[in-house]
Amino acid sequence: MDRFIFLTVDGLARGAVFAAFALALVLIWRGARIVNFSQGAMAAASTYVAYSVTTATGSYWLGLAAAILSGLLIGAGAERLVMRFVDARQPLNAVIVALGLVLVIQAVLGIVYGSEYRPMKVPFSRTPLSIGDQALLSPYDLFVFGTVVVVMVGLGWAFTRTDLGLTMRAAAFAPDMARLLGVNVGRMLTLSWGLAGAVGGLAALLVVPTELGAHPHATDLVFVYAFTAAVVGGLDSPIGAVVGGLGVGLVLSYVSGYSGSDISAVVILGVLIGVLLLRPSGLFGHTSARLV
Amino acid sequence: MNIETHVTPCDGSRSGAHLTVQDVTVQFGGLTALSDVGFEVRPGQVLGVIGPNGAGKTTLFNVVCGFTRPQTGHLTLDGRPFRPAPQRLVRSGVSRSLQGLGLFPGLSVLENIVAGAGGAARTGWWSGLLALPRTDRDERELHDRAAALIDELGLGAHAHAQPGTLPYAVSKRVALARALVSEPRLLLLDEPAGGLGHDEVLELAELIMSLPSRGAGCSVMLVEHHVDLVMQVCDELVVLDFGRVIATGTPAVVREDPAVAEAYLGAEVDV
Amino acid sequence: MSDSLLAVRGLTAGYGGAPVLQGIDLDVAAGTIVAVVGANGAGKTTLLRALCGTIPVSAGTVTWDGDPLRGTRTEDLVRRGIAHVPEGRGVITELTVEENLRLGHVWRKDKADGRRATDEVYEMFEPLTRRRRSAGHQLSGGERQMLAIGRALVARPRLMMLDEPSLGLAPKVSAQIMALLKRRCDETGLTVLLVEQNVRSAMSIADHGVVLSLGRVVASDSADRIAADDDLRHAYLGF
Amino acid sequence: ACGGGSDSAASAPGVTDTSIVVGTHQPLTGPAAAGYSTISPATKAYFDYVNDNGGVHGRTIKYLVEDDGYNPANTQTVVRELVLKDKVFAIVNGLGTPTHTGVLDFLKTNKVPDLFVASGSRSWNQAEKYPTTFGFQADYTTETKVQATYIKENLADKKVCFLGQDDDFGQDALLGLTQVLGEDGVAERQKYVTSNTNVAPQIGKLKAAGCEVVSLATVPGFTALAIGTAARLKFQPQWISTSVGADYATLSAALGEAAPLLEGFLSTNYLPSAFDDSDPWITLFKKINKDYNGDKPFTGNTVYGMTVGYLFVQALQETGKDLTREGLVETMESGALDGPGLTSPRYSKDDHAGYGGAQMAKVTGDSQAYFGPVYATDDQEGTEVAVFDGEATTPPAKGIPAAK
Amino acid sequence: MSFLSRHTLARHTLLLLVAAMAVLALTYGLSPYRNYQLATMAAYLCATAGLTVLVGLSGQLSLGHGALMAVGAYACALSSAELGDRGTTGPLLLLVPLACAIVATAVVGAVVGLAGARLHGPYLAGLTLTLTIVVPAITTTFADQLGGDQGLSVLVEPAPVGLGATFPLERWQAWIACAAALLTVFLLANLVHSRFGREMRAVRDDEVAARLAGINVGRTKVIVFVVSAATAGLGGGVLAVLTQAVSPGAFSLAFSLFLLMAVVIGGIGHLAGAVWGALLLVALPELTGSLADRIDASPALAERLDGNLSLLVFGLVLVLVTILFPRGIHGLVTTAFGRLRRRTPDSPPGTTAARPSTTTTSTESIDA
Ligand SMILES: Nc1ncnc2c1ncn2[C@@H]1O[C@H](COP(=O)(O)OP(=O)(O)OP(=O)(O)O)[C@@H](O)[C@H]1O
Ligand SMILES: Nc1ncnc2c1ncn2[C@@H]1O[C@H](COP(=O)(O)OP(=O)(O)OP(=O)(O)O)[C@@H](O)[C@H]1O
Ligand SMILES: [Mg+2]
Ligand SMILES: [Mg+2]
Repeated sequence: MDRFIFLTVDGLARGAVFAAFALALVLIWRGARIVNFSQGAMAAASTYVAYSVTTATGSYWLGLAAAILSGLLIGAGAERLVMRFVDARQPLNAVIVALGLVLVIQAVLGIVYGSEYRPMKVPFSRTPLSIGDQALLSPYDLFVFGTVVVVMVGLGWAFTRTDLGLTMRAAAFAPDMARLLGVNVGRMLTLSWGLAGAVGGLAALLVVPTELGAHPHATDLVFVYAFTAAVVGGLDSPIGAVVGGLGVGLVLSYVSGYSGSDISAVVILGVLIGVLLLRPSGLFGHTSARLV
Repeated sequence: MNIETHVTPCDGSRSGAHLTVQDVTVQFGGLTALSDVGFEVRPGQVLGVIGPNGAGKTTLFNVVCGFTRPQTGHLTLDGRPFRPAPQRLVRSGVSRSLQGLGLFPGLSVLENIVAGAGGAARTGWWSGLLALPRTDRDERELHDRAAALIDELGLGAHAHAQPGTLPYAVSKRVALARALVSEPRLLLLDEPAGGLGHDEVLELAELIMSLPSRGAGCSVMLVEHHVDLVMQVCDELVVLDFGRVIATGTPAVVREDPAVAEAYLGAEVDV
Repeated sequence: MSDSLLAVRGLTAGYGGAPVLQGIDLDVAAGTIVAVVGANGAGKTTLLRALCGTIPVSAGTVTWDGDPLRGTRTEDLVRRGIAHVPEGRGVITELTVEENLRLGHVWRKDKADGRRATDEVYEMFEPLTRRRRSAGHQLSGGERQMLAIGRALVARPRLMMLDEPSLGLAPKVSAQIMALLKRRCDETGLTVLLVEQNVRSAMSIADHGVVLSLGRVVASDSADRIAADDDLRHAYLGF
Repeated sequence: ACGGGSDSAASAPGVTDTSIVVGTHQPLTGPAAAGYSTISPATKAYFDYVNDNGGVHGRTIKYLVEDDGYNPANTQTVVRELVLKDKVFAIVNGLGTPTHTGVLDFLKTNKVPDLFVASGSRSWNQAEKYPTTFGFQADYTTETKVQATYIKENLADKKVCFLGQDDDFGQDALLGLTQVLGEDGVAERQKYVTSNTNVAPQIGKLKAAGCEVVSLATVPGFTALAIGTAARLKFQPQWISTSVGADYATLSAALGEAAPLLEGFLSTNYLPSAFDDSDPWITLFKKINKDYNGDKPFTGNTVYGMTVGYLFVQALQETGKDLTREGLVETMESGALDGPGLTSPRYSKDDHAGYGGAQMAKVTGDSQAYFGPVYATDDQEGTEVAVFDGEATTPPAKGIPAAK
Repeated sequence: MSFLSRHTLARHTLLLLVAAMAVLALTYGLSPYRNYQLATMAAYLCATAGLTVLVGLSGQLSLGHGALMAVGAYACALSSAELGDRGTTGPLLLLVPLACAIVATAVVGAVVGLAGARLHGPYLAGLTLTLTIVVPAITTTFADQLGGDQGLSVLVEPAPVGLGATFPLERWQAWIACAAALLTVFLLANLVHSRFGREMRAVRDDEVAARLAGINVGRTKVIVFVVSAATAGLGGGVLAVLTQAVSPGAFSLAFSLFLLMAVVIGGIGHLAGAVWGALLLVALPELTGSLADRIDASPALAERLDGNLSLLVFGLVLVLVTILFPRGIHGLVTTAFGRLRRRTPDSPPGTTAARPSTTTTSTESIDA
């Protein structure tokens, strides 16, 4: 039982960062209708910025601000300078350009920072608080949870309740029509990318310190798990992203804890297939689309 | 899900009806789109289904096509119970055009029409893989059929155009051709006249009226808001309102029905 | 002709290949309804698209309220008072009815009036009231058309461009809409550029009629006279 | 050398009167680049040093380093490029078990000398099957046998556990432990995969089992993760790591502020310690690092890379002016090489493994230093772990092996 | 001419023979290393051809074709080891493992295709993406059979003695691989030009309309997936034979993504595009690598530039090519070719190279 609680808590802590990252994917999917394969690399770049700032100033919080800000700029820049010129009639081209960006960003990071892992600071202790003999969440885990919840609620609110969110969605779903309705589609896309970059940067800054540290490839696997999480949850749904993220975190934790981490990927695939067979658009996706 | 037409004969009554719809009810969440709808289509008949927007006409078509499973009620086709599935429709001799266009944008006009004839092909995918000569023969037959229809509907000039570049009326005709090329015995037309000009509507009317005498004899179900056309071509009308049948009968009878005028035609419209 | 709200001179536009529209001249006076009719493929839809800047214009000028319109980005048209209900409706099917309507007036400063206009739309199109929270893709064809028209109305435009508004609507509803447009013109000075297949009903409310054929204006006259001109009808409108 | 008559020096691929071209495959990019991308520059620096000092038998060494990103498919391509297109004379220090395994057959078919493979796998020691392939590192099993011997003698009553990578690295390492401590000697065994950077479940299990000594067969990143995670879980066993994941400079950088956790960290190694300024080899390598390697941080990897360079130059010198591939392989098997290691490489006719021994090292303060005896053994079940009785070599004059 | 335009099999067989002769001649002109590259390209072509049909024509996005190649490669390795144990030699030792690769991958493809038939866009992408991370997991879980990280070696016979003692192995490998690739392209070309090819494009464009046209959407999708998987499996098997080794690291996520890039940049939905894509997969890394090698830098900088610089160039090329030539190299070539043709006065108007040849049969009958 102790072990179960331990694994649950550990899995949730881990899942929270997948969730944060999945939120960034959801954001861009809702705002631009593409799966941003360069999200991971963009976020890795933001963590390096945070790393540099924190190293230079000694302040975690300045680094955090730098990560968010640089994420915003990188995301918006990617849209304005690159993605905008991609032929929208070829749906896959955006994916390919994003993959090209991954190579470019990782190569630049490798050239600038080298290929060594750079350890990163955390603002709160990672030693778990315990009740009795049972180790529970650490202050840092709570910080991650809090951030993820704030981002999720914020995004959900912004998308469904605010005019800006509405215009962003309209621009994503039907750019031509949105334009006729007075939506500045280009600006909305830039904004979506910028926001997604910021959320991605934030998410990466939450996860990288718990792993090996900043590295051009530090977010590769996180991206894969976060993408899986977003798909499980339904790419359109912030809540889905969080549920999916926590789910993936728990599965990884239970499988490594009870069986051995080698088959965790297989179990993830199993879960994914199971969910998609029952709900082809993810747990929180709309399924009742009228066909005719 | 895909249960094919049952072969068990339905309690003897092999009536004259081609298609019967009995007690069909469809609900979407709290909304009742169809409630206890029943009627029949006789061979060679053109049956018009009219009614206000959102009355359930398209939903009714969806039930007949198997896109929507009704909560209650059942269908028969040629006297046998009919559990429709969209991809088997063509083989049951039923064909449908969509309310929009529903053309394949990446296929040329010719290919669009040939695609509708696929049900008649005799060779499987793996003969295609090996490019056996019989697939060539098969393809030629399908193409010949499509070509004949293209001639008939005057689409020759557009055979190799992409649907996206065509005038709306031409696209509509392509969609009609694709529904016709499978030589259906029951054709469901969902607003075929939408967006058509006066001439085109007249041509369409003539075409629809010629359908019952086409090939093995084709019955038609027509959903249309173009009242002139409906009154001209239909042998019988079913009027839906809020998912309920509020009137049936010949055009002349229905036109005089005050309920229909109130719900659908509107007072001041002279038709 | 300086009194016209929208003045088009020598407009030439198309889709890459040969131009579809060839030197269109058109005037729309404020507070009137101008109906553009013509056979299928005449270029009516293309005309509206060119006016909105969704397809490139190769020659000609468009003046809106005295200022040139070319160079205005599509997304700024609404703010200048031009609303367009495109062919094929353009309901954003992933958004709900409410959201679609909200989108119609998000850009407006006067939120209260936006809400008022929305309520008016619900009043007018009763089926939409029942379906407020339904996603656009759940609507029937006619319901979508209502939504598209309603969404243009909540913007309180000075000029409404409608591409076949009666498409897919029950006769009663389409008559209602025509009546409504007429009423708005008379009461609030709305200007309407109406593209319609149904020549009779279009001409019945229009002040002015324009007949297009093969991308050219072949007749432009008062609606009554267009409707009465048998030669014209036979030659270009087919009846 | 005694190469066949037709194999004159000029006809050996990659060899001219003035130059020798050799190549390698290394992960310079990609996730595995961390920790490895500094090795080949060190080797190259040593070669440059030798070239500037007259080369080997009048020939300069050209070292072609190809990036394979630790991806076996790329390795296939780049090694073929080296052999077929660039016509290298030999492959030197190709890095990685999965990557290099894939090209063994190809190198054998083309009779390319395949020296000093950079991995502690036991696969390189198959003289029968792959006659031109030679290992370099003390294999993982050898290292853990030395660890186990230390545990037996100094931590006898402690509960010993194991955390290892879920591949041959972990398996071979575990094998060494159990050979010495017996199957029951290792109480809890946990594995991790590099694709899952959360090792808390495994560490939790080790803690729950009450482990007191944990032997690690981990790459540096995961050594740091394991130590960091354990500290969070208030679990501080005696860690003993194989050389792969024990470089102090790398670990303390990875742990950042948590570096003090490394105090008392035990490990095994078979090369001179980069911290040991009194070692003449280190003095030599530091000088070369300064002059030929841009004075980059001097780490265990630098020592590793330069040792490889030294051994290769020595092999060339021993083979003589008349250089052939057969001749080089014969030199290797002659057992003439004696590089900077704690023991000498054990190459012989039927032993193609590398260093056959190791010594314990401990982190105290800011450095990692050897203590206790050097042990020699091999990977075989029966072989005892004995105190090495040979003498440590010292660098020759100028630091370049003498010609034969 | 009209005989050929009426008989797909004859036309495609003729093309196949011409291509085979050309390749044969080519292999004699190439150095061993170039022959090896040709062989690798051919192995990739098996996979890219199947992938371009799957993604471009049936509209199913697979990010896991690398994993499917892995299945083929492992099936090939395991079956060749089994045959080796039984003492099989000669052509059987080559053909049976390749057949096993095809069958095993087709089975896996059927399972994935069934699971994915109802999925769209990113959801299918997510499912197939996960496949790539499952490959290493499975190989470590069944390390005893699959060799873990280190993988397996593949038993391959040298070139037949009949070809002479000095016959380069690489040329023999190029023959094997090109034979497989030509066969794949031949069969896929047949399929694409058949009714089934039209049906999968219909499914891609509009599933509802496709169902109404009598097309079984689910079945069509699954069949395309199986066919595409089978070709990927063959590609994987051939790759295993070429390299005599298989290991999970060779079939990483990045590799799967590169396959997708290759088909998009080559020109998605066209078999010719798949050829361009396969060529790029082989040539681009080498080109960017040699470009980057030109740069001389200090040791400290060189260490960082090494490898990274060529990645940078590679990434930039991908981005630029995709933006500048949105229809890929194939699109570029056909446009250029079309322009050239338009300038020649005697070419019939309105014919473009992109039009499927089956339609030409009835063009005349309609226009007449
Ligand atoms: N899948 C669905 N989910 C929810 N509501 C639906 C769905 N399909 C149809 N409806 C609703 O059911 C009612 C009937 O729709 P239907 O499309 O059948 O109308 P219709 O008679 O074809 O109208 P129109 O003439 O406007 O095309 C409408 O109110 C519609 O919004
Ligand atoms: N996207 C397009 N690409 C190329 N050509 C087009 C495109 N859209 C329309 N056309 C062509 O432009 C011409 C005019 O079309 P348009 O849609 O403006 O006609 P319309 O008068 O609106 O007809 P309808 O009454 O059928 O809607 C037609 O010949 C049509 O084929
Ligand atoms: Mg309808
Ligand atoms: Mg139009």
